[in-house]
Amino acid sequence: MEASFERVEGKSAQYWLLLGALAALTLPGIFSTYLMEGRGLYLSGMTNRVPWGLQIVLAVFYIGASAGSLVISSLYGVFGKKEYKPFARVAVYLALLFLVAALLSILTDLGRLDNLSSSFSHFNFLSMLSINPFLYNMYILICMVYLWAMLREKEKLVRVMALVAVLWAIAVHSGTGAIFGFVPRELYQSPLLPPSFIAAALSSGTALMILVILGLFRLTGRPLDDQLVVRLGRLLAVFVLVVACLLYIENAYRVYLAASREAGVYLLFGGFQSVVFWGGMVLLGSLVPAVILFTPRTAGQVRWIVVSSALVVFGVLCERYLIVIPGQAHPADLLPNMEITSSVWEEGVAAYSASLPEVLQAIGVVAIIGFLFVLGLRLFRLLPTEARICE
Amino acid sequence: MRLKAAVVPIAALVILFPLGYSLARSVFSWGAERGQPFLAKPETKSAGCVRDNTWMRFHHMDLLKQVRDEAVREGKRGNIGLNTCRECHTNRERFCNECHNAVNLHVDCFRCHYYP
Amino acid sequence: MDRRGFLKTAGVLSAGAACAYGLPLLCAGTSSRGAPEGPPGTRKWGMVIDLTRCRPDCTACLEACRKENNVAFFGDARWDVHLIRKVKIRRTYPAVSAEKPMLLLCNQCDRPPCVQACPVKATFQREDGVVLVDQHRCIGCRYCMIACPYNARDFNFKENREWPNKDRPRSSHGVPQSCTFCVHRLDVGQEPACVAACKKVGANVLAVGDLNDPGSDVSRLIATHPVQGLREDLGTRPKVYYIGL
Amino acid sequence: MHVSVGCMSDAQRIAPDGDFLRGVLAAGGEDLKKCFQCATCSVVCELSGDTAPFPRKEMIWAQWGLKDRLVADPDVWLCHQCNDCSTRCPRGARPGDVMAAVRRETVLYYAVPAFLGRWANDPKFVPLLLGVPAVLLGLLLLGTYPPALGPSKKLVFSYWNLLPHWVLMSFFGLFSLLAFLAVVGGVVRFWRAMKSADERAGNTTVVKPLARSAGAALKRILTHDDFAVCTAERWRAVSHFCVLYGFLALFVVSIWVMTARYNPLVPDDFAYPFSFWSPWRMLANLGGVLLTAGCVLMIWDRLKDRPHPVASTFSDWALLAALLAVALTGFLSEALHYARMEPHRQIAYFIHLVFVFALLIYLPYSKLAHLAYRATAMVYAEHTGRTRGATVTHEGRDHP
Repeated sequence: MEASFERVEGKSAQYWLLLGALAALTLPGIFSTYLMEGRGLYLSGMTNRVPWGLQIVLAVFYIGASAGSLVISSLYGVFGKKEYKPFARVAVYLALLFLVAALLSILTDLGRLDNLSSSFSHFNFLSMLSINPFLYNMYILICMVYLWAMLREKEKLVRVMALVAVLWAIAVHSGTGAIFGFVPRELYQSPLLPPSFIAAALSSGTALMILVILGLFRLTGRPLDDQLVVRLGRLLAVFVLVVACLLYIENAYRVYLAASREAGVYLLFGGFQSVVFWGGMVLLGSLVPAVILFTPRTAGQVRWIVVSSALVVFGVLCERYLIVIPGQAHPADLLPNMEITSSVWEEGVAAYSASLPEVLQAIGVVAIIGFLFVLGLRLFRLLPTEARICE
Repeated sequence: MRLKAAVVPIAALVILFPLGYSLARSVFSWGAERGQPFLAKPETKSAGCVRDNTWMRFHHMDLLKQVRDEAVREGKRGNIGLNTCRECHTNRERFCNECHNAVNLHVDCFRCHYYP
Repeated sequence: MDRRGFLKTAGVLSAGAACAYGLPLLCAGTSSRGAPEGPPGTRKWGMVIDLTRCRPDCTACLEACRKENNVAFFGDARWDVHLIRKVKIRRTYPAVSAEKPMLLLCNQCDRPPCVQACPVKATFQREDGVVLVDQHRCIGCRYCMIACPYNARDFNFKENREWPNKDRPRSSHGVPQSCTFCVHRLDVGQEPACVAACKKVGANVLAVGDLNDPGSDVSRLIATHPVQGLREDLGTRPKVYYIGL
Repeated sequence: MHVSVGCMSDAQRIAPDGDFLRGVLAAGGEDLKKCFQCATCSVVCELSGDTAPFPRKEMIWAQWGLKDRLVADPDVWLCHQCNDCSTRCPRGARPGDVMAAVRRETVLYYAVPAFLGRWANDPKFVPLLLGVPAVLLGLLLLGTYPPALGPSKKLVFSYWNLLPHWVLMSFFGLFSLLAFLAVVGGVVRFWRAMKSADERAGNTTVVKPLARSAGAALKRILTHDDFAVCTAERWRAVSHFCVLYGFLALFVVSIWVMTARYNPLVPDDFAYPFSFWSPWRMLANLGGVLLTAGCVLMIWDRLKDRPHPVASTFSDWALLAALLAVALTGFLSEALHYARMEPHRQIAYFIHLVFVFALLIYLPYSKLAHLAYRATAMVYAEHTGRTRGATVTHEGRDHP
C-alpha cells in the first residue's frame, strides 16, 4: 500500500486556539530575552561557577531529539522499511524544528547577542563551538532539501538525502558530545561522550516520535496500526539498553580509577544530582522502560509503550542535566591534597537553579517550535491518511 | 469598488512624499539653522588632527578599528586612540553622537570606553 | 536481517563512527603546539608568586587590580569579578598544616584551553604568551569559562557602575574577563598594577617578567627557588609559578 | 451577444512560420494543438473587447504559425493571463499559456540584438549573463583601486565606497541607455507593425488622440483595472500590485540617492546616508517589503497545487528570481551595514549590483519587457478603440 499524505484542514476553532496559545506563550520568553540582553545575564540563575544553565541543557536535548527523529525517518529512506514511510515526513519536519529550537536556545543564552556578527566573520576551527554551528546550519539545510524531496515525491533524491542526513546527524551529535567531551573537566572529559550522545539521541528521538505520532493520529482521528507502534517500541528497547550500557561503562571507569574517583563518587552519591541519576535516569529513565519493553505482555500494548516512551524522554532529559550541570558544579581539584578554607567566592561544589526568566525563555522556545509545527501541518502534506503494515 | 479608486492616489502620495518633503525642506529651508550639527570644532588648540578633515570624515571608523586591533591583538600601542581624540574633541555629544544619531548608526564604543 | 541489510547497517554505523572520531583528529594535529616560540629576543611574560612573603590580611594587590582594570565589584559573590582571588589554604594530606594565604589568577597557560575553545577567536594568545579576551569580538558564549580548568575566568553578569580608571575601558555586561598581566602597562614598560602595589607595601610577593630573558627577576627566582605551577599534570603549561606552595 | 470572428473577410496568402510555432510550443503552449476552435475562451474572457475578441483568433493564428499576425497583434498583450479561458477550455488547450508563449516569442522577435533575446530566455546562458556584469564590475574595481573620494562639498558617504561614485553612475548610465535604446527600437517597430496590420485589414478608426490614450492606459495600469476583472486568478492583482509599486518606490529612491551629490535641491549639510526614520529610507524599505511580498506571493501562486496551474517557463522564473534577488540582497546589505560587518557588506552589495544590472540591461529581452510592450499595446488599444472599456461605454453598461 502506498501511503498518501495530506494537509490538516486547520479551520476548526481548536486549531486557531492552539496557534494563538502558542503564539502567546512566546511573548514572555521574548520579553525576558530582551531584558537579559539589555541588563545582563544576572537575571538568570547562572553564576561564575556554573556559567552554562538551563538553555544549554535543553539545547543539547533538542539536538538529540532532532538526530533521533531523523533516524526514524531514515528507517524508510536508508533502510527501505516501507512500513515507516507514513512517519518519514513528520519525522524530518520535527528534526528540522528541534534543531531550530536548539539554535534558539543557544542564541538566547549569549551574553553579547549584538556581537553575534563576529561569529560569521571569525572562525576558530579548533573550537567545538565553531565547528558545531557549521554542522547545525548545514543540517538544517539538508533537512529542508530532504523534506522538499519527500513532499515532491522525488524518490531518488529522497534516498540520497536520507543517507546524507543520517550521516550528518551522527556528525552533529558527535560534535555536540565533543563540546563537552573535549574539555579538561573531570566530569566532562571523556572520549565516550560522542557515541553516548548518539545513543541517547536515538532513544530520546524514537520515544518522542512515538509520542508525537500517537498524539497526532489520535487527535486527528486517523487509523494507526498498533503493530507499528509496537515495532517502534522494540527499537526503543534496544536503544535504551545501549544507552544504559554506555552509561555504565562511563561511570564504572570513572569510579574505578583513583584519579577521577572523587568526581565520580560526587556524581553518584553526592546530593541532588545523585537523586537525578538514580531516580530519574536509572530507575525511571532506563529500568522501568526496559522492563516494560522487554515484558512480552506489556511490550505489545500501545498504552504501555506510551508510558515507557514518556519515561525514556524524561530519563534523557535527566541525562542531559547530569552531563551539563554537575560537570561545572564539581570543580577541578586545583590544589591536590590541600583544602581551601576561605575565599571571596564559592569554592568547592557550586549550586545552580534556573531563574524565572530562564524558564520563560525555555517555554518560549518550545512555543515557537510548537507554533511552527502546528502551522507546518497545515501548510505541507506531512500527515499520512493512515499508517498500516502491509507485507 | 471605492477602495480601488483610493489606492492609486494613496500610493502616489506615499511614493512622492519623501520627494515633496525634501523639496519643501530645501525651499523653506527647514532645519537650516542647525547648519552642520555634527562636526563640532575642536575646543583645544592643537597642531591638527592625525589626518585631514575629509579623510577623517569618511574613514575615521577604519582608522579606529585598525588602531584598536593593533593595540588589543598585537600589543602595538601607538599614540592614536579614543583617548587622544578626546584631548581635542572634548564633547562626545557634539562630536560623535549627533552625526551618528542622524544616520542611525549606533556607536557602542562608549559602553566601555570613557568619553565625557 | 538479511545480508544486504546487515551490510547497509554496518556501513552507516561505521561511517557515523568515522564522523564521530574525525572531529578529534581534526584538532589533534594543531592543538599540541603551544605558543609560538618566536625569534630570539621575543619576550614571554611569566609571573612568580612568593607565597612565603604574602601577608595574610593584606589586600593591596586586589584593590590595585580592581582600580586599574575597572573590575566590577558589587559585594555579591555570585556576580563579582575577580581577576585575582585571595584564598586561604591548608594542607590536608599527608599531614594537616596551618592556614596560609594563596593567590589564584589566570595562569596565562602556554597551551591555553580557553583559546582552543573560543569560537570567534576573541580569546587569543599574543606573541608574548599573554592570553587575552578581545571584548570587541566576544559573543558571550562562556565556553572559555567551561574550558578553563582553573576557574580563572569571571563573567560580567551585571553592568559595572564604577569607573575609577578613566583611561582604561571597563567591561560591558555579557563578556568574560580574566587577568591580563596588565599588558597595557607591560607594553609601555611599566609593571602590572598588582606588582607595583605589592612592592609599595614592601611585601615583594609578586614578580612579573620575561621568562626568555635569563637575567629577569622571574627567571632568577625560578632558577634559585623550588617553584611549582598549578595542576601542571593537565598539560596546559601554566606560566604563573608559586614559591612555597 | 454575437461574437464575430471578422478578420478573414478576403482571402490572404498564409505564410506559416514553423520556427515560430515550435517556439510557442516550447514556451508553454504545448497544448495548443488540442484547440478545436469552439470560442469558449473568447466568450469567457473578461478582458476581451467586442470588436476583436481574443484569444480564439490568436489560437488559430498560432496553430497556423502566422507569426506576422501575432507579432503585430495588440490583443496578445491585452491578455493579463487571468486563466479564465484555460480553466474553462473544454479541450484543455490552455489558451492563457499559449498567449504567454506568444508574448515571449514577440519579445524575441523585436529584440535587438537578437542573440541577447535568445540568451536571456535560455537557462544555459544564466552564468554568462550574470557573469558579464560581475566581471565588468570586478574590472572596474581593480581599475580604480584604491578608491578616491570624489570632490564634494556635501557630505555624501557612499554606501559602497569601493568605487568612486561617478564611475558607478556612468557604468550604470551607459548600459541603461543602451537598454533604453533597445526598448524604444522594439516599441517603435511594434507600433508600426500594429498600425500596418490594421491598415491592411481596412481598420483605421482613431477614437482618442495619442496623449489621451496614453493617459487612459496609464490609469488602467496603475489601478490594475484589467487584473481586477479576472475571476480565476484573484491573487494576481494583489501580487502584481505589490511588485509594481514596490519597484516604483525603489526606483524613485534610487534616482534620488544617485543624484544627491549633484542635485541642487539636496541641502548642503547632509545628503547620505539616510537615518532609519528618514522618509526616503522608510520609502525604500517599504518598497523592498512590497517587492519581496509580491514576489513571494507570485512564486507561491505558481508552486501551489491546483487543478489548472499556470504554465511556468524559464522566463517566468528568471524574472521572479531576479526581482526577489534584488530585494533580498538589498535587505541583506542593509542588515550587514547595520551589523557593521565590513567585507560581508561590500560583497552583498556587489551581488546586489550585479542583479540590478542584470534586471536593467536585460529588460528589452527578458519577461520584464512586458513593461514596454504591454503598455504600448494598451495605448494602441485605447487609441484605436479596441478595448474592453470602449465597447462597454458604447453599450452604456456600468464598469464591471
